Amino acid sequence: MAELNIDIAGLKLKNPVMTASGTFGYGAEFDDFYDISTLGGFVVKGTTLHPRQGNAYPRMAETPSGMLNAVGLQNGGVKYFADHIYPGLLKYNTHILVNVSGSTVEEYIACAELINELEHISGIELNISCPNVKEGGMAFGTSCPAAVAVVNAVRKVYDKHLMVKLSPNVTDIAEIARAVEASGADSISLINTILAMAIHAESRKPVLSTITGGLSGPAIKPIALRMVWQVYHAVKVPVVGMGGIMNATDAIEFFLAGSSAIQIGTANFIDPLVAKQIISGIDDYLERHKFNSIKDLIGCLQL
Amino acid sequence: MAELNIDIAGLKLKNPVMTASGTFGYGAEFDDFYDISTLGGFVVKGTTLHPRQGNAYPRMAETPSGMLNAVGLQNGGVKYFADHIYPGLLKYNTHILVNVSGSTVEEYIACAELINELEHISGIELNISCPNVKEGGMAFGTSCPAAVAVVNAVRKVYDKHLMVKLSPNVTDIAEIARAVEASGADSISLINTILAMAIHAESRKPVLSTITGGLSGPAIKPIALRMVWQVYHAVKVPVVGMGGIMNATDAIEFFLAGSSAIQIGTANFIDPLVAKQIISGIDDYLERHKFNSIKDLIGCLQL
Amino acid sequence: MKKTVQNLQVISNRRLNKDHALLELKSDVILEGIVPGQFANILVDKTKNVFLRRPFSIYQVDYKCNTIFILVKNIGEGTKCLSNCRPGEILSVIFPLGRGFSMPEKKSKVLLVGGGVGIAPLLLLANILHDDHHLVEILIGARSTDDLVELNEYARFGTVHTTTEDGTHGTKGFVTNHALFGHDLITFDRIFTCGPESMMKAVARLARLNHVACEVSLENTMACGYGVCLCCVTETTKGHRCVCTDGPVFDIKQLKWQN
Amino acid sequence: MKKTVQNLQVISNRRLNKDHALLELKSDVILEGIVPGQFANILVDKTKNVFLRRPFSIYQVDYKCNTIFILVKNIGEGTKCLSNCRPGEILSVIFPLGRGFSMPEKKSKVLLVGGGVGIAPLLLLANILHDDHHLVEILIGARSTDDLVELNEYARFGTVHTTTEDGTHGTKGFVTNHALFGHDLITFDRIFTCGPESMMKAVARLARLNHVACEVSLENTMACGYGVCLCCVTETTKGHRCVCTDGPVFDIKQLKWQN
Ligand SMILES: Cc1cc2nc3c(=O)[nH]c(=O)nc-3n(C[C@H](O)[C@H](O)[C@H](O)COP(=O)(O)OP(=O)(O)OC[C@H]3O[C@@H](n4cnc5c(N)ncnc54)[C@H](O)[C@@H]3O)c2cc1C
Ligand SMILES: Cc1cc2nc3c(=O)[nH]c(=O)nc-3n(C[C@H](O)[C@H](O)[C@H](O)COP(=O)(O)OP(=O)(O)OC[C@H]3O[C@@H](n4cnc5c(N)ncnc54)[C@H](O)[C@@H]3O)c2cc1C
Ligand SMILES: Cc1cc2nc3c(=O)[nH]c(=O)nc-3n(C[C@H](O)[C@H](O)[C@H](O)COP(=O)(O)O)c2cc1C
Ligand SMILES: Cc1cc2nc3c(=O)[nH]c(=O)nc-3n(C[C@H](O)[C@H](O)[C@H](O)COP(=O)(O)O)c2cc1C
Ligand code: FES
Ligand code: FES
Repeated sequence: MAELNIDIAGLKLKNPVMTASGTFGYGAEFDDFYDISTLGGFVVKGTTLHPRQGNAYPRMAETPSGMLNAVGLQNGGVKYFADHIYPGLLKYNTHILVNVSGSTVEEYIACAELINELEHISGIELNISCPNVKEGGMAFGTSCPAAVAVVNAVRKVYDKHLMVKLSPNVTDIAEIARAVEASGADSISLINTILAMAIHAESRKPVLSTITGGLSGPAIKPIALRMVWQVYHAVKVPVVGMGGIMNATDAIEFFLAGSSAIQIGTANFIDPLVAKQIISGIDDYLERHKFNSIKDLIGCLQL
Repeated sequence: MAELNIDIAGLKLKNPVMTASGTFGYGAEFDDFYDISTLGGFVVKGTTLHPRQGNAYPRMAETPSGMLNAVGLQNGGVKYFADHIYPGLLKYNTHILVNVSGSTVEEYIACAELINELEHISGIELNISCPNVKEGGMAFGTSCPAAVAVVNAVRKVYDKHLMVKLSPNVTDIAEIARAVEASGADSISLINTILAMAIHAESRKPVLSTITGGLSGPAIKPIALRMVWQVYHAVKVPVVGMGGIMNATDAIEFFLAGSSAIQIGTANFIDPLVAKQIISGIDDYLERHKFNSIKDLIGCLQL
Repeated sequence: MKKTVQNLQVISNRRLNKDHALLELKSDVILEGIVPGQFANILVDKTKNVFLRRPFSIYQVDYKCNTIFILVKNIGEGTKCLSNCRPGEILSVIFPLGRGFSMPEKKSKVLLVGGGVGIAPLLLLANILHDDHHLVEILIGARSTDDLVELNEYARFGTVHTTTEDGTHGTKGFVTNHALFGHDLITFDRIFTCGPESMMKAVARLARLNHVACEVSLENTMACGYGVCLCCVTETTKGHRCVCTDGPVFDIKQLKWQN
Repeated sequence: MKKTVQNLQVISNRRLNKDHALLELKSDVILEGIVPGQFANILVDKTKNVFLRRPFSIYQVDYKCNTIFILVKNIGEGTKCLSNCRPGEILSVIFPLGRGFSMPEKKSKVLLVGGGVGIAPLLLLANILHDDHHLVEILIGARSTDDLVELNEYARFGTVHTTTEDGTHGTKGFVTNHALFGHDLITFDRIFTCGPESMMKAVARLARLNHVACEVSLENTMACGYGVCLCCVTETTKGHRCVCTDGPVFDIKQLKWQN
């Protein structure tokens, strides 16, 4: 066994494999499949101050090596989360982050304040990149001043790990990353889904009720890798990479590009056991290539 | 037979199917396969003022439902094109556009001036979006002032059809499209490849000699469709859509999103006959759905 | 039974007619207590054009041979690929998923109404209801006689009635045109139905009018099949609910089907 | 022969050893004049993980049966998928592609040197050289005796010599350790070689030292295979040239291999 543990700006993960918000429910859905306490951590669903019904059906479209979603942050609101979901999370012995979204800076603040009270939650993943809500969401992640405003504000009220999740729908991801770092992010995760669209030729209608949605899955992996690489070279805080990771080989690519940890998203839908398999696949790779620790891979792309 | 002809701001195509720059050589490579005069048109390789050797090998990486390329505009220069390639193009009875790139506005101008002399060339596709050259290229397509400068300058010296090809690597594609339209573009084509990266996990090296390259193929289709849809609603000039079109169904989706014509790129590599098959597939669709003309589809997505 | 991801071996693949195939898949894990109406989410890996798994009802279970059966109607790339799979091939299957039909507590007279490939979840249901000594009537609707498959199987567990749109088998018309939907409908304690949405809505409407309890099994596009993506929602009286976990079987009282 | 896109039927698929398979593919179009060293670009559609076609040398042609043969070494997803294809399956193949080996004009003594699956283009070459009455010596290098396939086929067209790295067959070592590369090398008029780049470079170096003409068949990653993508370039004395159209066979004088 190589050393898989990694310290992400104080967040001590037993291994660098997390699962991504919106693709892992609240964890309990996996109890039948495996013990998710074996994960480095997981990020629960996008949570907002107020409950949200999400968008109308259809919310999903299959695309070549990927999918679009337009879930639109369906969730019971942060209060419901704290009262009804949080108690069930106490049994998991791993780091749990809450993915937080909002339409206004005030909503982000109020949501973060409540989560600050929840002892067993290790951090917030600040979602400034959701393409599936009309107001706010992605808008915060596509302009530096807006990103700075929301990260600054949440940093003031939130004491624990603050991971900020970037939107890929930008001209210059490095610029946003630097702005977010300067505003107090402990780490940066990327990428969220890419704004995209599917059309049903026979009916001549958009497949999604919202016309556009967010693209995820292997199709976006090369774009995600490029952005992780750019951000890794732009900031000093740890980078958590994701986008189309389906297996351990993909994961290794993200470490080499500069990720200190990774998140598995869409792949969970195709194989609920994938995160567990990726952990052991990473270990195999390290053994086979005679590395002592995952740290030996991070950003170690040979040019 | 439904009516397939379409007028793109004066460019009268016998059908809306063109092939994309960099994926169709100079046309002659297809002579063994089919009579390419049956195409609505084709765009020859990226051409620059001076000859270019292109980037070092490896220039290609396969990715999920797509590929990266980093060819880097290998070409003999516009003078070589005019003297040695152009004569061979005279035999084709279809619209031929030359894709023009440059590192400075002056290079674009000089290149366009020379092409303006070539009678059998129907237009220029101005490439302000190539991610594979160090200087210029994509930089012109990712900022409005730069795009305006180059389009304005070329418009002054070029009399025939000026199609401007946009980069998808931007926060707001509609904004760039409007700027390009205002600067005198006759039509807008999109999307060029998306900046991306591939890593070989076993060797821990980038797959491409240039580290990053341009992603094309079905993987990017949902992103391309979204951008075509956005640009169609932002400008009045005709839009020529491309990005991952593999078959007639994909093509129909692009018409519905607002393309007046389409270009086939990467699909040519997988099936050299694909453009021909897409033309007949579009015809079949129109017949089956009882449309008289391709014009009945353009932008007709039902919301 | 707990939901699991298993590699099942294709034991046989029987072509029933031009577009239906019946797969028998063997498990290495002891199968137990699969509820009729539950489904399996199958990975289709022998084609470029399918990315997500495809959901299929569990058609029948052979606890002795430890196999499950899947009835596949070929309508697109994924179903085509599955209906061409060969004995010996391995399929990755997540099952059993979802909430199935609820079993009547007292001895009941029940009507099962299936349309098209919507008959799939009704065989196991008929089987279990029959074994539990309920009185089972089965009504199967199709476009034409060529589209009717496996009627003999259903007949083992109850009386089978049919309707076809072209009148080539049974009553001509839709299922709701069948005499069973006449004034005797009230003699049924419960209706279970699965098929095209328009059919299920028509059945639900008549059930409601006649105050007969009714459960419907919904179809939907799914990304995960086990409740984590929230893509498969349907509008219920309690807001958006996932078809894959809160369903696919819903009591019509839970749904917002008003007419 | 003009290059064409054809649907070829798999006539047979013979497993030669654990990682080599030999496919026979039948064409409906009359095959003519395929040059040794030319290749075919094959679509692999029964897997999600392959997007582009895969290039393979044309191993042998049976003009009577109108079939071509492809020798496949299983090294990744695409080759694995192809080496599992079954008789009756249809493969989309673009062929013949590229520039093959050049035939000596006068009666010559030639040496064919193949390493690993690099032997593939050399069988048809040996066949034609033999039919043209040239004197053919064939040297095949492999890691171990288990990796040697089809030696009898080659023996039909010339004298076969072998080297293995572990000494389990023929001379122990690399091809360039074989006695053929001793002082008699100058008796050859020409060397044709295909295999791993390091092997070809070693062969080319000795050919150059001994002033023996030498042609090498290069491998390369290709997107199109017929000259339109410019992805497959190699550095030549005239700058970047496409391996798929200017090659895959190059005279070593064209290449920038200096030592
Ligand atoms: C719980 C459940 C149980 C099921 N049980 C069974 C079963 O037992 N047997 C069975 O055969 N099937 C069953 N199905 C249906 C089955 O899952 C689908 O037929 C299958 O997923 C289709 O996959 P495909 O790849 O073949 O088709 P696809 O290629 O994915 O699509 C099929 C067709 O749908 C059309 N389509 C796609 N998107 C849209 C859109 N937005 N609007 C309109 N049309 C669209 C396409 O044009 C295409 O013709 C069940 C479904 C569910 C949810
Ligand atoms: C002209 C020509 C003729 C050929 N003839 C034959 C023939 O007759 N028979 C034959 O069997 N093969 C032949 N080949 C080779 C054959 O094309 C390849 O083996 C095949 O394309 C591999 O496809 P795959 O999907 O199986 O492997 P892939 O999965 O694509 O890759 C195979 C391996 O290469 C490694 N790899 C990929 N990219 C890189 C990189 N950047 N750096 C280092 N390693 C990398 C991967 O790790 C993987 O293990 C020929 C090739 C050419 C160009
Ligand atoms: C169905 C679905 C729902 C998602 N919901 C959220 C969310 O609530 N918050 C968020 O930050 N990201 C959300 N994402 C984005 C993922 O967390 C991840 O960033 C993205 O899918 C890319 O990774 P992948 O390709 O591995 O899926 C969602 C993705 C999917 C597919
Ligand atoms: C190998 C390759 C070379 C390309 N060269 C050019 C080029 O010279 N100029 C240009 O504008 N676009 C170039 N492109 C981009 C294509 O024209 C097209 O915009 C892009 O590939 C998206 O379409 P597709 O997904 O159908 O390939 C190239 C693409 C590929 C794959
Ligand atoms: S399909 Fe994912 S929640 Fe139902
Ligand atoms: S592979 Fe495309 S030019 Fe050679």
